[in-house]
Amino acid sequence: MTDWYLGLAGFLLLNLGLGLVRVLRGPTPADRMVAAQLFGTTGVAAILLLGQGMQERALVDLALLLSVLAAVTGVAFTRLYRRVQ
Amino acid sequence: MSTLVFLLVGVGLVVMSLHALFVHTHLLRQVLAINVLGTGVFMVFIAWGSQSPTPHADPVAQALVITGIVVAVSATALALALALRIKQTTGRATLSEETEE
Amino acid sequence: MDWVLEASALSLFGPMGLALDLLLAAGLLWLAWRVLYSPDLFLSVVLFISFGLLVSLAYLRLRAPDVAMAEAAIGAALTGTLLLYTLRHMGVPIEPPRLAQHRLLTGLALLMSAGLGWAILTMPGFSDGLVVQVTQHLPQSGVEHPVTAVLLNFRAYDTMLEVAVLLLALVGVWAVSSTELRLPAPSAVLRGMVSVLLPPGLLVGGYLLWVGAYQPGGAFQGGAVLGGLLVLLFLAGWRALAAGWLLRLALGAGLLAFLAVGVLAMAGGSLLEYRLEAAKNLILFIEFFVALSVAATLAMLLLGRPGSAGEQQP
Amino acid sequence: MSLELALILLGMPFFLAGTVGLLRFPDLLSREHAVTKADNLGLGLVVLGLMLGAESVLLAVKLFLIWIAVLVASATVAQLIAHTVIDAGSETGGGS
Repeated sequence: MTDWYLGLAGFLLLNLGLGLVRVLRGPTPADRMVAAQLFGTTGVAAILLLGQGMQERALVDLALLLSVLAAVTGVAFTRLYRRVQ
Repeated sequence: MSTLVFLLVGVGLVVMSLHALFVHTHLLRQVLAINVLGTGVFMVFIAWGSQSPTPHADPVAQALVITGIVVAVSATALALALALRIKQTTGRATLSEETEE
Repeated sequence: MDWVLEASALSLFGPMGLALDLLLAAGLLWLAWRVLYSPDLFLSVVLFISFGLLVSLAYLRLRAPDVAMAEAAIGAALTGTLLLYTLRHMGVPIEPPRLAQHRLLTGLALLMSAGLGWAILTMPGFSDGLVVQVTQHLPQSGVEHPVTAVLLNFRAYDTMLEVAVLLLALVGVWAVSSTELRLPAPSAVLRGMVSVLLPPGLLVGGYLLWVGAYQPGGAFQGGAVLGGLLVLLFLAGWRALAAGWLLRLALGAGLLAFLAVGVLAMAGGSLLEYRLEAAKNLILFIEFFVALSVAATLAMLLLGRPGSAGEQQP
Repeated sequence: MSLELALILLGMPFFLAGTVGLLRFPDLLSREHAVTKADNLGLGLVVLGLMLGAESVLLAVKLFLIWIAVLVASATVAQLIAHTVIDAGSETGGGS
């Protein structure tokens, strides 16, 4: 069972790695930011599975923390990088 | 094995960021390099402390690194504010006098 | 290398765990390389945010959930926001890295990595002296979670001074920054999201603060969550918060509470030496105010000098 | 295989689909569409699976809260990023 969850967490990590290709390619800052947002969702899922695989309940709290703060950098980007007319 | 893997990652991070710190002159890049450098040191600490026989890694190492992370972010904020001020005052994003036009 | 065997015997990770670790390690090193050397600074900053999340995952693998929480909240979210903000105001889109004396430095770096690697591989075995000490004295600390016991009791001096360092850094930022955060009017969607996220966010922050007494969590993790929420509030246009006296009071509250408790404890012993029966309450008291201070300070670090903005507005 | 694991496994293709969409779709808005839709469904299935195996109500509530918070955050940020693009044409200022 443990291995299943660790394996699935690894699968999600690989997914994140693929998503990074889009961060690198861009071409605009907005493209990079959208790809980075992937880390919010997929990262939370990976942490949940890792927590299940490692029998570590505290990881749910970490996922909770991440989900609440998932919007911060994205919002900062859209607020700061919009042209102030 | 996690210990060994991440100890070496920590070494890699420290070396890479030291190199970057010397090579780059742009202030923001230097701040980034210092942040990665700190992360490398923290990683070595935690990896070493993960050998603890307790359910979680060595609590003293964890406490030190938590303190370190908070101090790092405040130092980063101060460095960034300084960098911004330097840019506004001199028009340059570097500290060196002669490399720029 | 006895200690390596010992460590692997301890861990419950089989080959799948090792594969995961190697994947993470490769990702970390590759991301760090791109963060440090990509020609586009904006790209570097975005990658740094992603790097923070991977670092947090690495701490999880190393069984350090407390550190993972601090890294995820502070290292990734707040540092990332600070970097985005500074980059925006410095306005340097693309700048090729300057490779002064490239060859020589690369040689030196390689030499150093060999030296550091050697030093680490030949380190004397892990000594659990401190761990044993902490475990033995845990019942006398007032809390059940060892990391919190170290932070708020055994090494409370360090933590108190750290809270002071945070405050000093903020004073420094105020002293040198002349810019203020200028933002366009927030959209209804953004304000809506913030008002939806705020109540559960406050709950999570308070929860992390509370459970720190007996499981991973605590003042810094809870405070960082609250700080992130404050940043969201500022970004969504609730700027008046920063000018108010409430936030200013919160800035100093942690240090004041720490000092007050520390000095009061001197009545029975020496500075910051709590009596056992009062320890838990005192620690929670300090943690509550430290969390408020951490939250307020982290958010204000981003905001720059609040006075200038407040004076112009009616 | 337990229902718990089955649900989680069912969620995995959605993550892959989101990533593939992110890489293959031609423009920002359709990529956003791919990422937000697919990943949130994937996370939903993972959360649902873990909720089935949760040993306490508190844990189940936390898991559900995680899903809702991510849903709200990702939907809003996607909308906000889309707007920076629509408002400014293809250029958003700042980086390259």
